[in-house]
Amino acid sequence: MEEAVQQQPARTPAELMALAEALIFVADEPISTRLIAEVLGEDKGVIDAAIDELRREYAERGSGLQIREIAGGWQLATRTEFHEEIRTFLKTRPSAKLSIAALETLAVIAYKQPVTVPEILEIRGVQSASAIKTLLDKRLIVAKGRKETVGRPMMYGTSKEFLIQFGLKDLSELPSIEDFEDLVQ
Amino acid sequence: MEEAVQQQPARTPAELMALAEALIFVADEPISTRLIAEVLGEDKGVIDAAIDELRREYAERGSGLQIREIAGGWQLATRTEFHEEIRTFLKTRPSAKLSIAALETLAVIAYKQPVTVPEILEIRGVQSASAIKTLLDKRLIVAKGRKETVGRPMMYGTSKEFLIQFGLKDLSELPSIEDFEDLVQ
Amino acid sequence: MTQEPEQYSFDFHSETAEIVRDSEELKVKIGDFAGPLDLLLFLIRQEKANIFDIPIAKITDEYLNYIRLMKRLDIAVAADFLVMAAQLIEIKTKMLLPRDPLSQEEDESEDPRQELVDRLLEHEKFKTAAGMLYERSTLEQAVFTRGPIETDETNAEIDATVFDLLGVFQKILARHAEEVKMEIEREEISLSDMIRTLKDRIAAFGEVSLLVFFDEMQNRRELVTAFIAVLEIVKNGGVSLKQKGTFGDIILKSI
Repeated sequence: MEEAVQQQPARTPAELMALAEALIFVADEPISTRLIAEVLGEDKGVIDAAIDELRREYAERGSGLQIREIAGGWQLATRTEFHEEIRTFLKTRPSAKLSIAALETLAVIAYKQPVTVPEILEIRGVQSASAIKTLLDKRLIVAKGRKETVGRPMMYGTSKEFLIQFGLKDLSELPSIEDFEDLVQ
Repeated sequence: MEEAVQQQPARTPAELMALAEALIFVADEPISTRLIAEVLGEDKGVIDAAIDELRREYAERGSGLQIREIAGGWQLATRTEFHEEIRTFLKTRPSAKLSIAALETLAVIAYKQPVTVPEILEIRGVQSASAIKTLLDKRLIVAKGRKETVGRPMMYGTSKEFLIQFGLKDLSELPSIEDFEDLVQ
Repeated sequence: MTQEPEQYSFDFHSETAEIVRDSEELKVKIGDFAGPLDLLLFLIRQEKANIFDIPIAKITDEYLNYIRLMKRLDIAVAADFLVMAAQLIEIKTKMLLPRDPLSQEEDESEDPRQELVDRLLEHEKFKTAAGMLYERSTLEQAVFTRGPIETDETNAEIDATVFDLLGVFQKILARHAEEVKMEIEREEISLSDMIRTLKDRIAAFGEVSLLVFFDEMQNRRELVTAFIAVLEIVKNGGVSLKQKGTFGDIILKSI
């Protein structure tokens, strides 16, 4: 790492611990002692000692987090004892993001409702069956009766949940093409 | 939240601190005291005290991290002093700043929200469409319904992302616009 | 001082508010002025004038000089600047009119400059606020949050706004328009071609899903041709039709 920060007046052990802690925290995968040493322009031994001390400190104060060695690097993680509480928290989070396919289908339904599956196919140019299922599962769309044409296909429209999720009072609050065009010019 | 973890034999203050710490770490956006209390099936007051103590502890041991209040919740983040070393490691530069036009438009929206495009024009004296588009793209502002006047123009306001990016607990943390009057000669 | 209001002809076609940087002739960089109010504030400050008592004739002249200069430098002058020019000229004209001696008490409230002063003050406040936001965001850039962890994956609410919905919808419409265009350009596929294609496919794979096959069709006409092709093949024997449950996919199989 050529860009190592210029060596300042020697860092104290406490500073080194804090720096190592911050780097382990921001790293998006386990970070090795060697890499930390390079980034800080310090000796590997010095960093080793800092991390040892840091781990001891985390353990001693009974932190909810631990510094663990994994895949040749250091990583900050929650302590295993808390998995139950953490799982409870994770469950409170709304479920996964919408796929592009689902988002596209939702857009067509929002702007063209009530609309049938063949009509959505016509507009999107792709089968949307699984996307429609996802949207129904997430209660973002609802069936709106059948269309009185051949085959009497089911029509779909957006739900109350859709309004809530997208922060709309009612459908008239959906931005129109005009609103958008105003902004692009 | 019905799924709150079954109340075990009362948790010690140290355990509560550790649990709050773990949850704040796991949450990928600021987590509120209320949500932590719900997940743990504890009183909000108890959690408040635990977080206070946790923040004090982080500050006292000179950790490389800090627990800070932002956008209505708690977040674990690095201490500002280390930004240079962290940037060296992440190989990032300070991210692209907003243009003056975008910043001014954002200021008008932040203080006048909900506000329409014509109202922004009145204050800024310039068309702000492209600035608004930029702010929408960066998710710093969101649509806030339509104004019940001629043309039902779209109203805009700041988002949660705005609070996070500008390090605000909530909108009331913005200095009052009247305070800026004294600075204007 | 019975000066005629000056006449200017500006082209209002120029849409761009972008003003190029730097010019040797000027002390100030053109382009620092996001809008007419900023330019006015600058001129007032340059004159060391009191914002509550703007020497309107002088400021108007300088403002117009500035616009002329921009035009001379071939800089597109935004419509907003021209609107302000018109307003300044109007105020200047009003100031030149003799005051009504009967309404002297109301002089202050009738100052033609008042509205402009209010706008300038309001604008300046928000400029200062923008500066505050700039400082805040700069400070925030020194703070980093944790890297991704395993549990993040399962996460996140619907990460889309109504504008994303609209954007996506517009893209679909654009794509659709493109397809319609292509459809017109594409040669029509004949029934015999379609039968051959289908037979080849059955020969190659042993079976063909009709759902998949029909899905490949680009328009109604092709779909109808494909449907007739299936009927033909079944009629002529050598293949069987099997359905996977009610409403399930139909499989075309060679016997």
